[in-house]
Parts: sequence; C-alpha cells; structure tokens
Amino acid sequence: MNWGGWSDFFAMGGYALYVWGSYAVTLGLMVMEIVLLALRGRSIHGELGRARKRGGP
Amino acid sequence: MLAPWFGVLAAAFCAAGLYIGFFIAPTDHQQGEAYRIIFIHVPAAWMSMFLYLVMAFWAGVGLMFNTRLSGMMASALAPTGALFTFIALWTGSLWGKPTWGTWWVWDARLTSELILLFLYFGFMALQAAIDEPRRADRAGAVLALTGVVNIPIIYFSVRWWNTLHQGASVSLTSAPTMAATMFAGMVVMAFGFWFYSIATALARARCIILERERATDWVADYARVPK
Amino acid sequence: MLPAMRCVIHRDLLLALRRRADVMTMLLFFVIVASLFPLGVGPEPNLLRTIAPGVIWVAALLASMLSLTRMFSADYADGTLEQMLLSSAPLGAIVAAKVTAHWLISGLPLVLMAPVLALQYDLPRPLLEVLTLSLLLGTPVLSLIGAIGAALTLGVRGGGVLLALLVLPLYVPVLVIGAGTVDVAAAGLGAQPYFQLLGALLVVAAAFAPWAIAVALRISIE
Amino acid sequence: MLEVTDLECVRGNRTLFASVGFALRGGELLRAAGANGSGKTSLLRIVCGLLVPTRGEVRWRGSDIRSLREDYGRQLLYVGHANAVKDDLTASENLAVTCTLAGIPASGGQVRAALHRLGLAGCEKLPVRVLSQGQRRRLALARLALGGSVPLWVLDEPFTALDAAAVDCVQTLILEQLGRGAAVIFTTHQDQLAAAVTFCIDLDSRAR
Repeated sequence: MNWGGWSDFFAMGGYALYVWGSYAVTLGLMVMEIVLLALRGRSIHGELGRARKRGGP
Repeated sequence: MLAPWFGVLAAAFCAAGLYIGFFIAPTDHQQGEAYRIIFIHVPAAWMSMFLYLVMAFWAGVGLMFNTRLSGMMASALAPTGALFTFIALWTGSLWGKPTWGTWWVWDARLTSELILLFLYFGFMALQAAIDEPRRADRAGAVLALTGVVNIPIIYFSVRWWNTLHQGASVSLTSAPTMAATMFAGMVVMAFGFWFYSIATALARARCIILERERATDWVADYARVPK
Repeated sequence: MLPAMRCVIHRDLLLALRRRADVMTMLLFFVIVASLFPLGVGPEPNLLRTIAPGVIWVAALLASMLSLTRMFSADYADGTLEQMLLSSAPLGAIVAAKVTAHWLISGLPLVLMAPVLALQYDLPRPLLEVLTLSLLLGTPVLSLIGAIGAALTLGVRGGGVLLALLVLPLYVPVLVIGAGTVDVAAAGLGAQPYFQLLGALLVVAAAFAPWAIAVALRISIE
Repeated sequence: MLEVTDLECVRGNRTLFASVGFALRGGELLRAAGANGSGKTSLLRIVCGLLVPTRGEVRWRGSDIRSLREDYGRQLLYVGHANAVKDDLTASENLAVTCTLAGIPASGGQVRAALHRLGLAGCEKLPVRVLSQGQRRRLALARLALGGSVPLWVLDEPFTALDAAAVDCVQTLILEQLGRGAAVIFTTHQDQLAAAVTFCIDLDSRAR
C-alpha cells in the first residue's frame, strides 16, 4: 500500500476536501435513503396494526 | 424478504471496491489523488442510466400486460435512480474543481446527466400528482418510455452541441489512462451500487404494495404476523 | 379516415378563429419574451447577433408551450374527447390531426413572426432564412412532444407547471439542433446536414408521438 | 352481437360490481339500474371501451373490443353525461362534427332535419353558448336521429333535463332503432320505456 500513514491517507495529496466531500455526500445520501425507507415501512406496519385492532382494513 | 440480503451483498461489494480504490490503485501521475473520486462518479453515472432503462422496462411491461406489480417496481426504482444521478453530478463537479478549476463543466456527459435528473424528477412529479395509483403507474410508464427513446437523442445532441461551441478540449471522456486496478475498483463499486439499488427498490416496493393494497384482506393477515 | 381528420382540423381552426384572442396573446408573449433579452443583456449589436438564434428559439419554445394545456383540456371538459376516442378513425390519426391543428394555430404564426423579431437582433438576411427554416422544421416536433405531455397531465391539478417539467427536458434535442443550425450557418459551414437532422427528428417524433399520445389519452380518460 | 362476461370494476379501493355478464342481440333493450354511485356509468363506459375493467371482457360479434378499437367505434354511438358540444360552434356545426367523428354521413339537409326532429328548429345558426341545458341535451341526442345505421346505442341517462315532448321524441327514436334490429343499452331513474325493456341489470344487488 502506498500510504505513509493515516495522516497522508486523510490528506489525500491535498485534495482531501474534494475526495472526502464527494464520498461523504454519497454515503450520507445512501444512509438517508435507507433511514427514510425504514421509517416508511414502520409507519405502514403501525397503521396496519392499528387498523387490525379496529377490526377491518 | 430479500431486501436485507441484497443490502449485505451491497455493503460487501462497496467495501471491496473502496478498498481497491484507495489502497491498491496507484496515485495518478496527472491528477494526484483527486482522481479517486472516479470510483463513485463513474459507477453512479452508469447506475443512473441503467436504473432508468430498468425503470422504463418495468413500466413498459406494466403497460403492456396491465400487471400492477411491475408498475410499482418502476415507481420504486425512480427515487434511487434520481439519487444516483444527483451523486454523479455532485461528484462530477467536485472532481471538476481540482482538475479544471470550475465547479461546473458544460461537458456533454455531465449535461446529459443533468437532463436525466430532470427526467427522473418529471417522472416522480407526474406519479405524485395523479391520485389514482393505477393511472399514475400507466401515465408514468408512457413518460418513461418516451424518455428512454429520447436519452440517446439527448446525449448525441448535447455532445454535438459541445463540440460545436467549445471544441472537444475539455471532456470527461478522456479519462486518465486506465490502470487495471482502477478499472477493477470501478466495476466492483458498480456491483456494490447495483446490489444497493436492488435492496432499496425491493424495500420501497414492499412499502408501496402495503400502502396500495391496504384494503385487501391478505394485507391485513400479513400485518398480523409480527414483523 | 381522412374525413374524420379533416373534420377535426377544420373544427379546431374554426374554434381558434372564433377565439382569436388566444392566438394573439401567444404571439404577443413571443414578441415580449424575445425583446426582453436585449433589455437584460444590453444593446451591443454583435453580442445580440450571437445570442439571437438561441433567444428566439427559447422564446418560440415557451410560447408554443403556453397553448399546450388547452389542447386537450377543453375537449376533456365538455366530453368531445370521449367522442374522439370512440370515433370511426384510428385514435392515432385523430391525435395527429389535433397536433397539426395545434401547430397551425401556435407553431406557424411563430415561424412567420420570427424574421420580424430577428431584425431586432439585426441578423443578416441569409441567417434569417436559416432561422425561419429551422423553426419551420422544429415547431411541429415541439407540438408533437408537447402533446404527449398535455395528454399525460390531463385533468391533473397543477397541470401547467407539471407539463413544463415533463416536456422541457424532451425539448432539449430540438432546441440544441435548431439553434445550432443558425450558428453553423453563421460560421459559414453548410447548414444542410443539420436541416436533415431536424427533418430526422421530425420523422421520429411523427412516428412515435401519436402512438404515445393515444395511449396517454386512453389512460387519462378513465 | 354483444357478449359481456364476468365483468368486475373497482374504483378507488371499492368494488362497484362483480361478475356482471349478459348477452345482447339485435332488437333488444337493456336497462342498467341502480342507485347513484352503484357503477352504472362505469358499466356503460366499460362496454364502450372507455374504461378498462379490473376483470372480465367485452366481446362484439365474437372479438374483444380492445382489439377492434375503431372498428368497434364505427358500430357504436355513445351519449354520456357530458353533451360533447362546443360552446363556440353553432348547433349544426356541432352535430356535423360529432356525426363525422362517429363515421355517420351527415349532409346539411340531414342535419337540419335531425335538429327539427328534436325541436331545435330555430337554433341551427345559434352558438351553443346561448342555448339552455335542455336544448344542449337535445342537441347531444340529435345524433340518434342520424344514427339509424349504427347497430349499438349506449345512452347514459338520456332523459335527464328533457321536457315531456323531448322525452317522447327520444323514446320513439329508441323504439324505431330497436325495430331496425339494433341493440340499445341505457340507464334512467324514471321508468321510461319500462314496457320495451328486454331485461334489466340491477347493480345494487350485486355490489359487494
């Protein structure tokens, strides 16, 4: 591997802002999508659960 | 359901891709480390195009055979496709800054990505505007098919426009000389993104199915099973 | 099949004549938008000359989009659209007639008005002809693609803005090639191949659009 | 002539009707009955091909209407709730347009005769804008006077907004058409043509 140490790795040859900027945004958006999906799933199950208690769809 | 399994696969492939990208691929002599953004920019661009085609395919199937499920698959894919297009644009401009000094390069591929993003938003806006789900799916299908016919036309007209006004000096197509490991990194990342989109699409499809079939009986039984 | 198509075109033209104000407002919109740019950009002649084709094309595109929403919504509201769907002629033909009528009402006047506006940008005479010819070939494609959007957003609330969002990305190739032909002609190169390109776009649109409009109408009428 | 098998229609997530089926031969009059919102209009629109049913199919002389499309259009005359008239056009222009669309030959003289028959004698040249709701309904129904050659009529509440004279006129038109061996499907809330109805489908009893 060609990194002197973790500090070089994060400095990314002076382009840290750009490289990590883009990776951070990508990761952030993907995580956000997963979280939104999970919330949507849970709200649906909750709603169906409540509907089942009231008896009827 | 399958979604969690594809999620695990996606995580594995992405990790492998990143590992190759950061630790094995050599530093690029021209652009130094900045080129490492390519490991998400190119796969994201591939995925944005690929997902639109898959979406149009499912939409077409839904239109032809009048099956509701394929219509739902199409609307489940749209947000993920839009996400990848946005990522491709974001990473593209971040990559443009160090190498060409400007945030936005009117390059043929970046511009057609931007138009693809508008197509995605158009699709989602149309689906959101129509209340009746069946009509929303089929209207969306017609728009997706029209869009698919237009994508190659848009790409070539933008490329022709690019050469007309600016000359082909600045363009993403002249990617840095492809070392084997760089290409491998990109392909592995592409697979990672691909599994990721399957996982999100399936999960969102499940939510759409539950939301739309709320009234039918089998949904009520399904809810009784503790999730 | 022909009598039904002729009847639809005749009826739409008659309706447009009876309501001449709509055509006028659209033309005025075209003129105003095209004359706003010099105010914004400054009167400097050769700058205006370079932006002239792009500005006139964008103005023509926006003006023809204005009347798109009315293309089907009036017929949808009073039930004539149902009669068209159940007519003795194939729906594709009826829709083609509707689009031709729309082009005659909103496309052609723009093409006739464009040279007058181009004088504002003191475009030299040969370029004037190239611009008008490119508009003549391009505006029908705009009507065809726009009609798909109009059929899809029929009876949907917020239809106008949604229609623009759907249709504008699809207009990009026509705008790029249309405005581009004038730039190429300005640079002295022959504009002939680009007119063929515009012609090809027109043929593709004319082949694909009526089918898509017919399907979209059948979906929206349910 | 017309076979409808196992028709089901779901609007929103409410099933309007299910397993509706009937066969209609020439000279028969079918009435679709039911309260408001019981799906009468949807049933008629499905029969015309304007609406795709959730299940079941409609066959005209053996072949599915969705494959026939405009050939079926030529055999059909549909008068829905909407009058399908343009306010800016005059009465005779409107009638000429709808007849040409439906594939019925309509010369000037025939158009005038049809308008006379429906009691719109003086209004040929008037723009429809100035006509009353009843007169517009008569204009919409004037097509029937010209549609003698069309084997299937589908009329959605033809008698609404009509005065007694117009109701009689439309009834005689329908009876004449049945005499010519055509089939007619219609809906009404009053009990016009009760005697002539061959069979009636009551959608209230079928709703789930």
